[in-house]
Amino acid sequence: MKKNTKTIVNLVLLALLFLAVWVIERTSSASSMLITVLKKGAIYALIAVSMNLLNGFTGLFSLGQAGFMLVGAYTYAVLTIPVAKRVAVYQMYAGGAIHFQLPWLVGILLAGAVAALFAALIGYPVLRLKSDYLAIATLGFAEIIRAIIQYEKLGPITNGSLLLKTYPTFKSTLFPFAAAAICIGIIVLLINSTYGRAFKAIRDDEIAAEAMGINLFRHKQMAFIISSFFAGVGGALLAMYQGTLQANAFKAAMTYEILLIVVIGGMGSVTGSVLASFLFIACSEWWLRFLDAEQFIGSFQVPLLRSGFRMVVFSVVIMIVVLFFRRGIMGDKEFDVEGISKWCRRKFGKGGAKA
Amino acid sequence: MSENVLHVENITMQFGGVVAINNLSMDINKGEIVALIGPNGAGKTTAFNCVTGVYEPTNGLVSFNGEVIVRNHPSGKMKKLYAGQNADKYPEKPVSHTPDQITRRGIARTFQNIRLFKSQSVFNNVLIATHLRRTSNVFTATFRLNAREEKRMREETLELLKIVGLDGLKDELATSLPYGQQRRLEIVRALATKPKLLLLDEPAAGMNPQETDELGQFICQIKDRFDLTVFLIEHHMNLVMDISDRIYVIDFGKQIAEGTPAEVQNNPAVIAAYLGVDESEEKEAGA
Amino acid sequence: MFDKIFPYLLAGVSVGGQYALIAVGYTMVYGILRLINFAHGDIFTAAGFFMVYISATMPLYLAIPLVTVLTVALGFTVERVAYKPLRTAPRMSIMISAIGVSYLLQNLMWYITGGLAKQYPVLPWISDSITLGSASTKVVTIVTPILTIVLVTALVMLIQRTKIGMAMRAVSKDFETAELMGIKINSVISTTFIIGSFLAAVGSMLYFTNYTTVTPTIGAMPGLKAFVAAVFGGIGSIPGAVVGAFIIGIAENLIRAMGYTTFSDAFTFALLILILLVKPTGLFGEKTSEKV
Amino acid sequence: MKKVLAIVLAMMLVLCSAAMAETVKIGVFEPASGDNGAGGKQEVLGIEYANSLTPTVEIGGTTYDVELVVVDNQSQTDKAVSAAQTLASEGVSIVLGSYGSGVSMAGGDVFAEHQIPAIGCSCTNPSVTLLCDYYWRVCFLDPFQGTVMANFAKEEKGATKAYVLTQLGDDYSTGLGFYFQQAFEALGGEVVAETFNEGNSDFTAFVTKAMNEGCDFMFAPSSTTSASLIIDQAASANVTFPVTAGDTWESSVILDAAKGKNLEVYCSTFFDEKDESSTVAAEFVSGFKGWLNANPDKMTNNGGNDIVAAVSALGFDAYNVAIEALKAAGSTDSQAVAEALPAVTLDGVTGSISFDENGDAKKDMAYIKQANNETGAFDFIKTQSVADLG
Repeated sequence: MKKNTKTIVNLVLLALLFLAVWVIERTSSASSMLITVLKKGAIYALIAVSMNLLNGFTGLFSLGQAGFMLVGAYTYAVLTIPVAKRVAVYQMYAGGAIHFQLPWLVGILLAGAVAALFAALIGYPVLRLKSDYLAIATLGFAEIIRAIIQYEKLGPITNGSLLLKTYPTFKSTLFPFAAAAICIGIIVLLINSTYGRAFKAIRDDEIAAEAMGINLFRHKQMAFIISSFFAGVGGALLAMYQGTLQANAFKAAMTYEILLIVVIGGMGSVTGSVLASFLFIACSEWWLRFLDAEQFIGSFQVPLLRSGFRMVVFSVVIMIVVLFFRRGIMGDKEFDVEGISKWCRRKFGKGGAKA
Repeated sequence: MSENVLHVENITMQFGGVVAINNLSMDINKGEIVALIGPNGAGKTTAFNCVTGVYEPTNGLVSFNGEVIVRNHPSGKMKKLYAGQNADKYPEKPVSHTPDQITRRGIARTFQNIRLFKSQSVFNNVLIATHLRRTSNVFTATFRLNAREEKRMREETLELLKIVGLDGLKDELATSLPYGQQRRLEIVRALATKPKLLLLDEPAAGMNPQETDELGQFICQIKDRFDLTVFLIEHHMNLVMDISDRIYVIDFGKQIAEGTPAEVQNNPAVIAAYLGVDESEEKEAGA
Repeated sequence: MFDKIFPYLLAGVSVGGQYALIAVGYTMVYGILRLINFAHGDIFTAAGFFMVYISATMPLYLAIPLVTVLTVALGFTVERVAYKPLRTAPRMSIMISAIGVSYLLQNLMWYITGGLAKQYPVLPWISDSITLGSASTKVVTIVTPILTIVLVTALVMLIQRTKIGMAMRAVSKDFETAELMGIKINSVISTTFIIGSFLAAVGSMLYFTNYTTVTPTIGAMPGLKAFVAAVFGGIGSIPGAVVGAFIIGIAENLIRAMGYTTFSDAFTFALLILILLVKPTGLFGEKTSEKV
Repeated sequence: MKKVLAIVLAMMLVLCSAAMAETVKIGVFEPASGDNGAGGKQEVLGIEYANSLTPTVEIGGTTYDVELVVVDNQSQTDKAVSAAQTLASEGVSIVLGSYGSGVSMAGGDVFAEHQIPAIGCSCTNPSVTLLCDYYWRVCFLDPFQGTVMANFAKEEKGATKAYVLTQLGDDYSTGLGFYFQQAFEALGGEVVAETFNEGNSDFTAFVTKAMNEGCDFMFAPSSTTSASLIIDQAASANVTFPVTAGDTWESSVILDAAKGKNLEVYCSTFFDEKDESSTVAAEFVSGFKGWLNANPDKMTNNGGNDIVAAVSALGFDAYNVAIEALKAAGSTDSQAVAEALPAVTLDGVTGSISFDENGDAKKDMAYIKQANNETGAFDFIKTQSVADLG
């Protein structure tokens, strides 16, 4: 298949996906769990792909994702709350220090930009560290950012540790899909560009990559900043989805969850991360919910089922994936036309190998 | 007299109390093939690492085409510990570059234990090395505003693969190639950075005599074709004697001989080092 | 002035000692496996819950040893199930496994307790109040640093003087060579986890006597701080971990004394990043370099 | 012939069951786990008890069974969004809860989006109703509660310098602390305010600070999880000033923590089980105690005793308000219920309830109680109303 044809087929598949989402939205009621899963899944897909860009494609074990999402979410919320509502939101800070409202699109872009700016500042010292030291340092930075945002002296801007709300949100499921698709599309373009190849070279062998003239620090920083930009955008979308925002939710546990999504999907697979995000969200919000409620079959109470059991089952499944299916759903393969046709060729004999 | 390409002067590399390279000086001229030989653990790879910026030597100077690329003198803790010579010869501000900066200046290398990009295809392994000479930035590359350059990179890559006869295997995973071809691929990958000086670290390791012969021819062939200077570490003496213009022999980090293959072959110090005649002398040298 | 600072110092020394007992577990595991055992903080929490449930059914003189044994068994099992199969896998995989175990343990504890805080039983004598100069506190505050130093000294002796200690040192220096020399890697690693878990169990008894509420995620923060202490002291070095833990415990309480409580946790991480940048090997760490 | 008969029978069965089992769903949005799990469970008990008394409701001439859909918001704002969505997808007509203001605000947004009215039982932060058009509540607000406690500090305890300790990221705690500070400073007092992080268990530094600063009153509105640590460590440090908080502290967790210690612990709350001035309340108290004693697992959820918590009473009232609203709406459609709700009035257990323009109940009475260090029960100290405050 020629390259152009492949691109076209992939775009057609994407268009079909959008059509399906549109049809689902039209046919099911707005409160259906399916809609919830689709909205949240799309946002998590973007965040997971942004983390995969770092951990899966560049080989940087960073655990700062929640911190950058937090920065993005706060940037968006703080700048887009309507002026009239600020007195009520900043109830303890006399309406806060900001007296303007930006349009939502500007807010989202700034969310990414501010997160990227933070990444640039943080990356400068920490990207010189290796593997687990990098992980723990980025984790630490995320905690520091959270503490700063909750600092009461910054209350007029961030509302301290209290909830932010009344900023513009979205109604249509197509919105997070479109936003995520654009962002993921850009990440895919980046990964397949000469810079993306350099990232993968760094992941495979830092020393060889450096000997081939790839400036390790600059490329790592680039990956870090770009990943954080999209994490920031993802954070803003998550804030829009939730309708309320509080720094407290963006803890290390959130980063771990996203990391596990990336692992389940397969390190180094964009489509893997996307699939895993929807699966993860569907399981945790919907399919496995029944495990949390006491169930009766006749008068027999099904044992073990009560609040919290869902998460136990869930974490056991994750451990099984981590231990026995280390490459995740997709490994480093992609679920696209090329991937499918390769898979078919492997599966159904060598006859078509030359096709 | 042809022009000097690589000039190594009084390099000493000391790890803690261990002196890995001791006051080593070498000169390589344009168009030469020079070999660096010595027993195991003599410090050959360490010398390469000092030249390519992987290690920062404790003392000494390296210049490439007249530009100083490495210069250092013992400082800090090392000042007291230093066991080498010429400690005061390079008092100027130290010069050091990261390996990528040195590659950019035109020195490319291969590795003793093959270091290919394991998850990548043969084609991509070479393509990645063309990244160095890009003119695009991350924005233009992402949004495909560099299509012409991308096309050129791909053509260059294919061209290089054809030279080593790997173009038929370009979509295979690099690590799935046989050992000898992996070595060749590493050399081609280094060529893709458009070097003037090529450092080969044991290119014939693990090859049979026939493969080694072919490799010798291949090295001469690419030297002429790309107008290269070649500096190699090798244990296969036949190969070394066949293709080298000059040879440096080191033992315990010290140069013990230098000259044409014929001169080196008959040098008593070299024979002693390889056969290990006088133990007390070795101990002195190694201390 | 001193009267005002003294209670903070006292609290700092006490909490520092408790961090030290956890930090030793981190630093030993890291020294041998090069793994940040994210689940260590949760093992510490689990020890707390064991005590809550077991002390409800039997007297303390039975409960204390049983809790210790169970905690050690848990640490041992975690290593066997989640880390051993990944011994040849890339480092990132095993670290992800550690995060997974931590996630699993937290969710399991959440499920069993219904997510509610549990009251830790009152251990006799060490829970009593005493007055020291300007401060009133529990006996445990004084006991902790003493016990910590005794235990750690014993551990250092074990590592310096015994055969298994020598094997541990060998493995942490060079994993492969030690294996070639016929050292039973798996039993050395198991011993490491057993010692680490034992200290975590002791640490949890001291910690929860001071802070009497146990919740499923309560170990996460002390766990991370203990890890920072281990890095601060130079990972792999036991005295380093202890010194680091005391410094962090005291510094954190002094920060509170100055009124910057929002930043008491963030401070720990800032300290970590600072030390990683200035002296990446920590106070007592050894330098290693990668072979090319 | 047989087939036709079977079909007819089946259809009748379907019709009958449809007619008999008309149900209306009421969502219960409460924490069953996390920091506020203990309080949330007690609130659910009040709702369940009310449901056991009034299991059906007549809406537009049809009798509906009331089905409670209980979800756990885990005391966390991000989990609350998911829990609220679960309720929305279940198609509930009205929602009750939650214990904790932060989760209520987080859930409120979802309810507003799906146009489901919600009645807060014990969420006292003003923003809950102010920023959400679909939230109402049956309890008083933090500015009032803060003022009550500030007055108590000043008038009853003669305090001049108060130490206010609140939890970062907890809207209830931070808000109430803020209003107390405002009120206390307005009364001429001095305030030292500090915050602690979620999951913090070392409160000795805070207690020490309060003593060093020479404070003579401590106000620490917080979850019961933190509260028991604060009480324990304050007692260990031989604190002499009273340690107080708002409505969350009216819990058996606090009683357990304070028992046997030499420490004065006070809290303000919505209701007192020994207050027999109202017959509705007296009836509720005896009925609820009986119900608890008859159901051992309910008793466990109440903390293992039959003390009636204020939040249970509020849950009871909220349920009855919801029933009235369904009746008034004449429909199970959530939008219709939302439209009917503002006009609903009820003579409830915690006083008469009617809503102001923000959707808040016009409540003007708070009860102050002290944890008895010997009996392990609450002693009623006094009531305070807006009128008393002048």
